[in-house]
Amino acid sequence: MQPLIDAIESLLSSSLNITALAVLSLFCLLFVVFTGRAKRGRRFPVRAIPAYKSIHQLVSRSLESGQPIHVGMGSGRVGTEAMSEALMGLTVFDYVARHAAAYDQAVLGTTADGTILSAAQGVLQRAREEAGFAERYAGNELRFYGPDPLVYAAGTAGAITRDQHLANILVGRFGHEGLWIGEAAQGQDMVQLGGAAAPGAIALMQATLDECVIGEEVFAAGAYLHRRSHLGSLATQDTMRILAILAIIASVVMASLGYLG
Amino acid sequence: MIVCAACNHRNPSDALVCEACGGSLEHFVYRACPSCGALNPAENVFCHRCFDDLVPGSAETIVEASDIPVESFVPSEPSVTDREEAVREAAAPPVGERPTSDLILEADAEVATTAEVVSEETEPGPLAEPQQLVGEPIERLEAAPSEPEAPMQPSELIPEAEEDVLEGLEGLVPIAAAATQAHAFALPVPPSVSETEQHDAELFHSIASERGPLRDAARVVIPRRARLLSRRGRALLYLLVLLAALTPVFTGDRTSLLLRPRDSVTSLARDIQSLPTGSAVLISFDYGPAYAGEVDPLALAVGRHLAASQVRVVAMSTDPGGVGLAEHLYRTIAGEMPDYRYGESYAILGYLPGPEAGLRTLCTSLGKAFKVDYVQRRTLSELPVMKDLTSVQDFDQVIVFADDSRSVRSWIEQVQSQCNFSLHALVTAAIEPMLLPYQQSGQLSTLIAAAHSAGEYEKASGMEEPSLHWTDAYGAFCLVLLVTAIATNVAYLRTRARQRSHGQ
Amino acid sequence: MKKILPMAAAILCGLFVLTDFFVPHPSIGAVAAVLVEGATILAAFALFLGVVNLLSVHGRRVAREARGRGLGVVLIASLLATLAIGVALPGSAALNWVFDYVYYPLQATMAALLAFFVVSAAYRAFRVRTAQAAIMLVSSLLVIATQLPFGQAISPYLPIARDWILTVPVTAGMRGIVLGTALGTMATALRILLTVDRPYV
Amino acid sequence: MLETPANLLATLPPNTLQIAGTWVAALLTLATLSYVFGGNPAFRLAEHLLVGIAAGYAAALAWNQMLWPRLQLLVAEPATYWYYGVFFVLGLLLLCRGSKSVSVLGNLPLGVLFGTGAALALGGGLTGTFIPQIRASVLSVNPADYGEGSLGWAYVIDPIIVVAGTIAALTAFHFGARTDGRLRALWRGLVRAVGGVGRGLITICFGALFASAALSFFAILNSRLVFLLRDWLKLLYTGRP
Repeated sequence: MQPLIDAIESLLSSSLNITALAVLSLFCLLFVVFTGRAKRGRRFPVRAIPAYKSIHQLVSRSLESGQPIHVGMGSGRVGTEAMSEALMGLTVFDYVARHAAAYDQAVLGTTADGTILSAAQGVLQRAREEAGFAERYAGNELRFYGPDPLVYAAGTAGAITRDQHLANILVGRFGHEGLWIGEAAQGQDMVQLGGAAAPGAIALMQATLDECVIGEEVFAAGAYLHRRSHLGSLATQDTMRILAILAIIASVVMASLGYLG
Repeated sequence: MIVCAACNHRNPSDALVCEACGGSLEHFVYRACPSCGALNPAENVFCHRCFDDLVPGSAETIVEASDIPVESFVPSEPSVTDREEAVREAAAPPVGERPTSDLILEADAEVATTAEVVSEETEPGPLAEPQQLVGEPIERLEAAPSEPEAPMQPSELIPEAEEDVLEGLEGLVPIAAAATQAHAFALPVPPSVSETEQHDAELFHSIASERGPLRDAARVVIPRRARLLSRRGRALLYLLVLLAALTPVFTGDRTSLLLRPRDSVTSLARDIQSLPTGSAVLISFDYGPAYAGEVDPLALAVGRHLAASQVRVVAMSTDPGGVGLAEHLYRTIAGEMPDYRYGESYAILGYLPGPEAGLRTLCTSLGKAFKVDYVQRRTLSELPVMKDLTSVQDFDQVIVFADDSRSVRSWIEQVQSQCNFSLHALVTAAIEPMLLPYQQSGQLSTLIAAAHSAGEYEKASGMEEPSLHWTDAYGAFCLVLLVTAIATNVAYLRTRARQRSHGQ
Repeated sequence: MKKILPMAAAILCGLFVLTDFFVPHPSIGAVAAVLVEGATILAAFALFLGVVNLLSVHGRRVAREARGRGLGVVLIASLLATLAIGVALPGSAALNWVFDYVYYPLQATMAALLAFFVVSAAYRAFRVRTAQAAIMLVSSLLVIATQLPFGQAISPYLPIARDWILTVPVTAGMRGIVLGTALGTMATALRILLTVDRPYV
Repeated sequence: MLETPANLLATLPPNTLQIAGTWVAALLTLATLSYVFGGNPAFRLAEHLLVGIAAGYAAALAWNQMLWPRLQLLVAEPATYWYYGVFFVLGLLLLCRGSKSVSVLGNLPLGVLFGTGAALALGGGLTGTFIPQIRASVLSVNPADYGEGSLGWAYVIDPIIVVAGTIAALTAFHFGARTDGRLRALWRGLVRAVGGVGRGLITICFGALFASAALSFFAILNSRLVFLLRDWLKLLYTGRP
């Protein structure tokens, strides 16, 4: 009993903890409600994001023309905070790989981190097995270049320019290597799409890629591609966004009137 | 058998909702072959692997139907109530459980072009009707309102007039069709067809069976910026950059005399100056060799200043290449100052993998994060420099050199938020603006962009080295960017003028 | 079992580490610290998986393809040599030599190429076709001009202008992006913790 | 085994290694820079060398810093450090991903990694970014707080831009696009208008970031040229590093 009381005491000792816990509970609650609704098929229209639409089209075109698509998953590492961005690269790869597998076609995935590599290997192997071509799963469709971002850029740019690829999709944790890959592949006849969460990376990537997803839009990859259950989290984000804005406005008014410190 | 995209559970052919995870099955559906288990795209009726029927009975019907396609292709547009009934007939899911597909649909009225509405929301009019062969498109069916009194948005059901025939085909490229396909296999009774509709259907059939144009259709919709820069233009730009970088060789770097330290640089130099002898500073070299060219000169200037002030320095890195850089840097400093000895005045703990995860351990214990030091491979307690230093709180200042804003953010989020200390971030110019919010909110004590600050720091700390700072080159580079901006817009205006004159 | 075990592991690990953020209790902290340290151990193992991948991809290239065989050999040889020196003689002069004279210059020059790439990207981005491109052009040129090392000598207002741009409009824009990204990160993490998303099974 | 060549190297005349190193570094720098004139064999050699060395170096570092010390601890005091054993087993399971038949064993360590990472991302994002950044954007917009009379009005412009700009930029990411019903359409229009302003601010931000990044890259290019022009040319002319 005593440890529990200690724990509660230490929890209550910091105002940041309490605020954070309250925000987290609200977030969880909204998340569960909205995800449940999304799964039950509740309508939630979302604005169009051109890059994701292009991914749909590119996949179709790749199946037609037989040219593989390259998905660069960047240098995020699972097991750290960068997991969220890395996971979005993995989700896009999952989408591309499943379609490629169902039509028994090639795909190329690159990453600068071993943990993402091992997750992607599982994704690709599952996709190939379920499509009935387990024997086609070969290790060289997923490549590791790294772990340094620029090493990744040099290796990836080399790999995608050596063979004819239809498109170059860069989603995940990227830094300046996004510019490196984008510009190095500029001479090739390749559609280049991508996105990252870090503002410094997108500022450069949107200058070099044909289309770009920005910041929070990266985390919507699943919802816009094939994970419809992710729509619930988009609704949660929207609600939390409105609440955050209201909180800012209310606190600013109070601060201006002299009620806050 | 239909396979759930989310959890890979295999559901019966008529399921609308996954039995395992409850997720909707309407999109991205594959059929598993009952004989060999292979996954097939939803519109397949044979397994692509063993040629077995995927949907018992339906295959024959469909093969026959495609021989006499036209009638069955084109039912007249059923009214809303017709559709609603069709939904019940075809799917008959339990009330309340029925997934409405438009949950997924995007309907940004302004951004969504006709093509988007077509691909995402509704079928492209008569052209798509052959899908009736294998069942009513679920999108269409379920676009019907669940409550009868809710008015139907016309745009959701009846597509706007197509301008380009090919545009409507977008949804028919195999995978898109897979996404919009129904899994209920009740063949609707073909209603009577008008002649125009029949003609449309024939036209569709001829287009759809032709492979080439489809590819072109796909090509049209994928945006691709034109290549603006020719090989020669690119080479010219690159040459300009190279010349800009070499300017100081020709000009003698005159502008470096004008260098004046900024306030942030002066305040850091003052902070370090005021540290008493024997106090300790933790330096994290969170940058790789790639950005060393920019950060190293500043790190060297700060390192020399710390050494001259007789402050104990403990170095570490969350970047695999950073340890080597720290080692190189301190070899240089130790070479300049004979009294500056490893283990007594400074130590390099090594590389801490997994930035966030590893950094959190610093709050509790340095010894836990680093079992042995990098250079002599002794446990930390054996090093004299580590006396009384067990966790990150024991240091007077923490300086982070970084080339990635996220590593500084990790320091703030994982370490500083847990245990309070003053944190100085000396970073590449590229990431400085991204960290400004943290400086504004007081989480960072100092924030300095490295690019050309080394010279400023040397001036501020009074330890000037006679080195070339290449300030002229920066001015030339600024000019190159300006020239680029002018050149691209002149080229743009010329192309536009040419296009206009062609148009006239 | 194949699915349940990894899922249970994910939820359990996540719960301990998350609780540690809010409840600074020593016993929870200890468990969380072990998990967090364990994650770095696993990441180290994953790195070896990456090395195996690199060796197999390029080994196959050497064995089967005529094109680029020599380059594949160079890659494999340099990898194995560095690994051998690094493992057998950590912190040795030989390893330092490889770092100082091969790894460092290669990496740094790869990064230096970005200076060229950024200008050719600017050629595309600075073309004023839309209002956005115009805004981008103006703010880029303003910041770069005000950031010059001798800016203060040209006019004392240049650094002030730079500070204003970076602390007012840029901070506002950046804070918006950072807050949005935090929302996205949190939602993504919740999807894992509540097993809506299971990329590991 | 590797000790012998290391001893051999030590017997060479002083500076030999440094001179050879400077030459190697200069040639590799030139080979990499040659990419400016298009892809060529020298660059491809440099690229492959870099990929190999980077992986080897990182793997060696991971072994020396992460795995070997912990393995020693585990062997020395298994009772205290038993949990390292657990993670070593999990790590070996992760390596199973390399083989097709036992690949499924890798799911368990990945579950641990995803769970831990998710918690770190959630906790860090909330307590490190979300709440502090919201708190930081709470600024008074009362001119009286910034000075007397018109001075206050002049100084209050900045916090107003920051607060309104933050809200606008955050709105720019709004996903919902419901347009059914008049009220919803109105709301959508509002979100769109505010979001448009936010996009403008984000673009300003991108412009500034682009410029600072350009400056950063240019500094790196300068440092390479300094190396070539100072260290290498000096060696070339004087024969001494």
